Amino acid sequence: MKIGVFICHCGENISRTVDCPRVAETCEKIPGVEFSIDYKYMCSDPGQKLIKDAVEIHKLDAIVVGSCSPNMHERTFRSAAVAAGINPFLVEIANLREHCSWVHEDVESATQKAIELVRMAVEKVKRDKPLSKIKVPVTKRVLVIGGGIAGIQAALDVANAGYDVVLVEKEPSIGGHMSQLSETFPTLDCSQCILTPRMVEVNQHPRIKLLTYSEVEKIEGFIGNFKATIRKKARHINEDICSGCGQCVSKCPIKKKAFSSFEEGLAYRPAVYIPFPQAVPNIPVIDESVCTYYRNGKCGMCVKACDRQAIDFDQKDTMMVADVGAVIVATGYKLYSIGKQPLGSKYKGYGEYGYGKYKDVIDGLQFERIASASGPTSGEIKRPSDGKEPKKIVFIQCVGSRDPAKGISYCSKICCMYTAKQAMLFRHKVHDGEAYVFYMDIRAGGKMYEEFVRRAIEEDHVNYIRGRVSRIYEENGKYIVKGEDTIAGVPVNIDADMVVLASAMIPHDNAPGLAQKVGIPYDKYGFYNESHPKLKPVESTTAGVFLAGACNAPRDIPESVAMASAAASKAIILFSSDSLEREPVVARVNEDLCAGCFYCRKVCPFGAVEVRDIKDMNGVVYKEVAYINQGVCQGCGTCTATCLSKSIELAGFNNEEIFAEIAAL
Amino acid sequence: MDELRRFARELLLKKEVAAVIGYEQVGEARTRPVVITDPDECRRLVLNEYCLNNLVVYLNRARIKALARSKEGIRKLAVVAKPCDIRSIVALIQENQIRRENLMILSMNCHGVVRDFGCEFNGDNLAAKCISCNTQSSTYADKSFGEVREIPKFTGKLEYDLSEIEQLPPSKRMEFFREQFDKCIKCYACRAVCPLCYCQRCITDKTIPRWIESSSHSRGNFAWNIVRALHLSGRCTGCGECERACPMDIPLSLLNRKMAMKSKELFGYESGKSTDNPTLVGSYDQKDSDELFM
Amino acid sequence: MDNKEKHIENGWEPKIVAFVCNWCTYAGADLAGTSRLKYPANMKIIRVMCSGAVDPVFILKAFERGADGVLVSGCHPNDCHYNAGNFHARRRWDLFHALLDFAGIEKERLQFSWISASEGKKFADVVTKITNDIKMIGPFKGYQEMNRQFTTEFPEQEKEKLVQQCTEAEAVNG
Amino acid sequence: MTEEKLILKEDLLRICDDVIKKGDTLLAPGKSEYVIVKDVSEIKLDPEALPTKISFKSYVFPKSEPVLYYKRSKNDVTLIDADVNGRKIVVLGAKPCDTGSIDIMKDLFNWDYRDEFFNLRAKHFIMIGMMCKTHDEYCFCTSVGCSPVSENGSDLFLIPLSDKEFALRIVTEKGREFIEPYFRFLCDADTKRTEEVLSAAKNPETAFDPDEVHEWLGRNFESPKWDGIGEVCLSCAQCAFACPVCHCFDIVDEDYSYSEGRRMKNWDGCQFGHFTLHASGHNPRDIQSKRYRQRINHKFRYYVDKFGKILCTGCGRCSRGCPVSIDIKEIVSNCKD
Amino acid sequence: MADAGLTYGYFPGCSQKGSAREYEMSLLKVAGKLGIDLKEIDDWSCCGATSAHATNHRLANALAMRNMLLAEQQGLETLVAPCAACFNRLITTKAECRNHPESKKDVEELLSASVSNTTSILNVIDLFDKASNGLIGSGRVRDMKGLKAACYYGCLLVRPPELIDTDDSEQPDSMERIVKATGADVVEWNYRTECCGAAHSISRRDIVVDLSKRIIDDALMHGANVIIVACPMCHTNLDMRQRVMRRMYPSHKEIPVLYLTELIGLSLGFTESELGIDLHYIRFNMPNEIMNQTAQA
Repeated sequence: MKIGVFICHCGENISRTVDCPRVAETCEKIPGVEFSIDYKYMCSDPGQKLIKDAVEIHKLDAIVVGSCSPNMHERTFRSAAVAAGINPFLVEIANLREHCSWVHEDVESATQKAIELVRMAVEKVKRDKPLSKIKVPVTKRVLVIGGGIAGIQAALDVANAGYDVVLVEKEPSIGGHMSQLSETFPTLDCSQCILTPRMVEVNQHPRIKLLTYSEVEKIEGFIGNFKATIRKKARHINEDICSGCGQCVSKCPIKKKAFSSFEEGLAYRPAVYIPFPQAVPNIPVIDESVCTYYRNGKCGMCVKACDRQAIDFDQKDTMMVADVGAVIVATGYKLYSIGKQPLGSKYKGYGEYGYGKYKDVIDGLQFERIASASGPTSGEIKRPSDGKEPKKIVFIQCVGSRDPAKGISYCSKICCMYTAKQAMLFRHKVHDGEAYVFYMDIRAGGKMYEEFVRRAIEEDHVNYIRGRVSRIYEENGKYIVKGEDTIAGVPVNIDADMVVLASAMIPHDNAPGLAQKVGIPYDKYGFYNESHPKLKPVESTTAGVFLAGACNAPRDIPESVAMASAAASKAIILFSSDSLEREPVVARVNEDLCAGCFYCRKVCPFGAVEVRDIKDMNGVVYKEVAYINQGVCQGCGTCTATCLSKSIELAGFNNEEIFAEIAAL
Repeated sequence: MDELRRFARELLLKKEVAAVIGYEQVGEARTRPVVITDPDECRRLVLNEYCLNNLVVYLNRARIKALARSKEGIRKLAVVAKPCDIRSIVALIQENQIRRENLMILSMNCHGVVRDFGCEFNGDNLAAKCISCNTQSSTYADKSFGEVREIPKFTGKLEYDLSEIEQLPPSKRMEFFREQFDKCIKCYACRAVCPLCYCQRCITDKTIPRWIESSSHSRGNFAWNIVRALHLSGRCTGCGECERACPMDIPLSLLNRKMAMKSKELFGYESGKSTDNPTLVGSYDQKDSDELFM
Repeated sequence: MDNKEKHIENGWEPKIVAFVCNWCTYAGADLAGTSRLKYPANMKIIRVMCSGAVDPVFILKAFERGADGVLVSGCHPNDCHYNAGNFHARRRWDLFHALLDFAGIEKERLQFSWISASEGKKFADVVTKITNDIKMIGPFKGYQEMNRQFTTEFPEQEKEKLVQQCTEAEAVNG
Repeated sequence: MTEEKLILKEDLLRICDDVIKKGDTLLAPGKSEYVIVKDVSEIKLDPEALPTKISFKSYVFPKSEPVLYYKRSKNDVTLIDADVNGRKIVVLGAKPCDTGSIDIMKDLFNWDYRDEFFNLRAKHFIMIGMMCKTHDEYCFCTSVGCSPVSENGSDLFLIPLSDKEFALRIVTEKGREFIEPYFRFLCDADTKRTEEVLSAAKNPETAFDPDEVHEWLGRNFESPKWDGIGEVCLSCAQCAFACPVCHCFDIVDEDYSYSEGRRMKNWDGCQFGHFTLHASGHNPRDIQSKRYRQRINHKFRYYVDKFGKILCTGCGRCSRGCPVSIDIKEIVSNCKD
Repeated sequence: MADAGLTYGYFPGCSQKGSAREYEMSLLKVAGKLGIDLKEIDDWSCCGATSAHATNHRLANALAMRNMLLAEQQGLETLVAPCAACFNRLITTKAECRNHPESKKDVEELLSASVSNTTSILNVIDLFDKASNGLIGSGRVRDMKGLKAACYYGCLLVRPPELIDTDDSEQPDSMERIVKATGADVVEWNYRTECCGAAHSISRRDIVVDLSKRIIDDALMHGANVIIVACPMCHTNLDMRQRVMRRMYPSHKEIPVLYLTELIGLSLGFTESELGIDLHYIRFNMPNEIMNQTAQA
């Protein structure tokens, strides 16, 4: 192998402390070095031409450049090498500026170090192997999991860019929690009014395949090439025939057996139901657990009511497979269960607040339903227990959030704002009502947010008390809220008519289960981890899987929408060419020598290591070995150091190269 | 012993297992591993204080694995294992080398073994690992044989005391280990008998790059013995076979024991305790000590 | 005269190797350069992608090639570019360091640090510290004895040295 | 030329002391190997001791030695020969099953290539053998043509008459040269007593006839008997490295700086799986049974065919030290129909 | 039943020998009957509560650890500390020594002994709820039906939450389970874990009277006819201070306060005087149903 060494003076930046001609001269004697030269500015056009000419004249196979940090000009010199016909990975940079001339003063020792640095690079480049970029084909279709506002936004963005989308929602309708909200902060515009058009758009978009009442069963494959298996749960309604007239719903004799989850348990729904009037798709579902037909085979009122014969009691769950290139996970959140929890539960609950025991102690989403014009009280503020209008409501913030003793230490972020909104709505609707808010801090960081809270306090005269509530108990038909005003330093007792708890946002119970199916990591709460907290906030650590909305952390609507668009654009970037180009710095397993202990699999942060069976002539598996998916590997090399038999090598940093560097010290 | 022979014979007759790996007596104070496939040969099986070998090492040998493999799939292997050997089985299961369902573990209720063949079984000659043993029988096994008797009280003297060596100044420790390692002739008996040294090709046999110099000079010997201990850190189950096999009497288990202590001290980890535990290497805790790091 | 002075008096300069991750410590070292911080020239860096990719045998090899001290440095916990590489590394080093310590290798010979891309100052400080530490305890005799076993002096080397000395003398004399 | 003398143990130790003082190497059986004696008080001279775990082989054929040094320069490689240490080595009290080992190996090291490293060291060996008065279940010297009283390979041979006296036989000219300066310590022999002691030697029972084994091996290359051994053997090289006459070695190049290095000759063992591994990946002795077959054939057939000597001294070290108790005597005894 | 063979170390603490004599009396009686062997640790000393706790952190730790060390040295793996303050001191010290090696070292230096810190600590609720689960039901000779008990935990038995894994610190219910086992009814009420005033009993009687009265009033309001406690301090404040309450609030309605062990003792058939119930300030009258039951028996 013929190696060329090029020592850059970087004007005087290097040559001031490093004797560049001497470095070039000494390095010329290193075995393997065919040509060595120093030059004023190696990165300049003449400098690059010097390299190209030398490659041609001396028939060089590899080059070493002694210059600034590879973070500055590695790309430049690699391009020069490519132009000269050398593989870009046969270029090594000796960092003579940042790591040598700039940090040392003594010319002799700096020069000596420079020589050694170049020597190390020469020894490494001798062992370097030509590498080429890895190409992975891409299926240009996105799977969006979750049909809340984040999922809807992501699906629409991707579809509008011209790519197919499969949107999976586990509930009978898309819309998510946003469809339950009354009005939104800080503008107080009606949530449904802004959401419904988008839901309809999803349903009508030719590029979006909407699968409601469906769940992801498993996802195999890797970036650009996922295969998702989706379970379509039986609705017992033939979707192709149903016109959504709602006759079956009104005829269903089961009236008071099942609570409506859309109404957060504040109202009943029939056995055959449409979750809410604006549901998309507007097709009912039969709830087997309460339907009379499924109990004793009788009834069939709905069948009679349906003039299109759309009721199908025999319908079964069906499985379908979708090939997709990217996955956007937008599974959202649920609220912390505030009631007393059994001993040993992950979260301790707030038994002392009497949620579940006292009907008028409710959570934030329940208040949204009560305040919503389409809700069970048609927007009039009424107590769930007796339907009377409450005159005094206490709102308690941070129920669950920021309370490690109860299992959660994070801030749920949206509660300050929606509590202010709810207190305002109450004051707007009940003019003689009193609203109290117990808060720890008010976190109103957002456009117009602080102003919004000030409005609640100053214009709507909501009483804000800084402090925590220790317990709530019923006395003479009132709810005694015992708390402390930490500013005044006095205990506070408020006899309220109703209490609204702003409970924490937590991931769904099955969030870890879904994460395992998708192959993405999650934190101890079950929120999905982003790949990098600053620079890759919408990427999961699994290549090709992106995150949107509150499944990642508590988020409000604008943030969820922004994140969804970001995730969508990441998917679109991925689809911008037919195959995916990846840096070839990936690990490879020597299958002959792999002993199959799978320590590599345990340490791989990206799930790139797969199990491959090695079979004997009879087709019986006699050995399992590790296989690294080149599309997924990010090239950290942790597996190479963990592998006990050294059967994995990281291209570009293989062990032989590193040993050579060590030897050249 | 008769019960074991009968049971093993039944297993082979009923074709429940492809082979039985056990011990046979060869001479008065010595046994030898034996791989039995013929039911009638089961009369050779013995269980006694001279059953020193850790037979688990055989479970991962290509030849033995081949015995269990047929067109129909994988058949079970029966192995006679002391309760301490079963820890190696657990470790191998954790490392995906063997599967519990392919194994029939025949355990012996153990009351200690001798330190080496040819010694009389008494307190003086008790194997080091038996001195503080508290698992005389195993619940992980499919069946246990023999009765539980008390382990004799150790009355001998160990040649090297770990705590004494720990207390030497570093330079003396390096001197001590260099002297010990210099004896090494690189016969790799330590590797051959170790159930956890199952690599298809040991890194000391790899030439490009040369991980460990194969020469038996001080440097090569030092590297080999340190890397051996390193690769077994958090994995070694303390069967002590390496030290027994060493023809040059290098106190190999000093290193293994030290690393086992460290694994426990730093990470609360004991190798071969349960297949449910994540392995020490290959997992991490965000709370692992940061003490070493500037 | 303390140890350090004694060792330096003999004209000995320690040889130190650092294995650093590409994303944090290497960039931190670059920052030390751009900030023009000064530190001793004894350490040379070998760049790897992640501190999790540094094999303990690399350290033994470095000692075998005459290193008097080794530094391994990566991203701070929770800052790893690859999320968990440094956590795996930390466990590995906890074990390996304990082993080397038991084998009698002074703790100062092998040191570890977390240096982020913004900690140029810390990089310079760490290099200075480890260089001083090694100067204090002197050359790695234990390994050097082993390294010298079965080696020989090449006569050419002498010749080369002579030539070099002559040229240097010429240079001085103008 | 054998000449017999009588020597007191204390006088013998005086001679040893003189050897040490002269700066020559004195080797004597220690706890598990032959050790370099630094002080004569360490010398045991116990005829009842079993053979050490490994023989003195490494002093004539080191476990690792450089054979040459190289240095790469820009377009060239410079070579330097390794310096062979040719110091005199006196082995005191070698077992009869060890004394002959150098002679057996000599043929191999002087067959197609004269191995100067071996020859120079062998030349400087003074072998003082001693009659063996014990044996255990693994000893079988008598089956391979050796015996507890064999003087083969010894330059001088000691026969312990009592705790304090030895009969000293001068076997070779080299032996005479060595002992001549110390003649004043020697008295006249009591040959009758010597003969009595010799005839009372405890010979291990003959276990097999090497000729029959040789013949059987020739016919039974594919015998199923090899399979059973292959299942138990764990492929270490304890047997080969402990053996006084196993002599396989491996040549490796070892860099010790980026441009300099040495070519090393290291012991190798035929039971290692990679011993015969080809660069292509093919391995003619891919399974353990083939490797063990090779070991037995090499010792009792190939070496006999080539050099007329059995490559075994019957010391039993390989069996005694085998971690899985494989007994070579038992296996060779079974080499019959 | 007696062969259940449960042996525990018993750390009485100061109050068991003084103001809460009846607590010890009833505890030992009940334990004896249920086959629980309580071995009083030899040479025990102050648990480190009160003065040491307030003035010298190291001393408080050392005192607590001293008692655990004694238990360890006397071969007792588990230590029962009936007093809530003792219990709290012991678990807190144990946790501190576990989590802070330097504290452990400090304590070891003060005690001149090495500490394994493995003794497990039980309070009386733990003892009857977990350790001797089911014994009360099977040994019961009297059904305490008719008693409407308000179970009062106070502050120290279920706190700090991070060290208590046997019950919920805010909504505990372990005492209720035990009380139900005696046949008594439990009432739902609001002040189960409120402060009784604790050690202010002596220095600021006014505070204590107010705090304790609120507890008593709430229990009464929810229909209780007895308050059950498992802490000597709570008992003092709730029982003794009712006389002052009566003076200060003429409308005050009295309610008897029993130790949990006394209630269990009654259900096991012991008499009031055997259990020391007659030592209380507020007289406890057994409801008629129970009296009749006894008469029949």
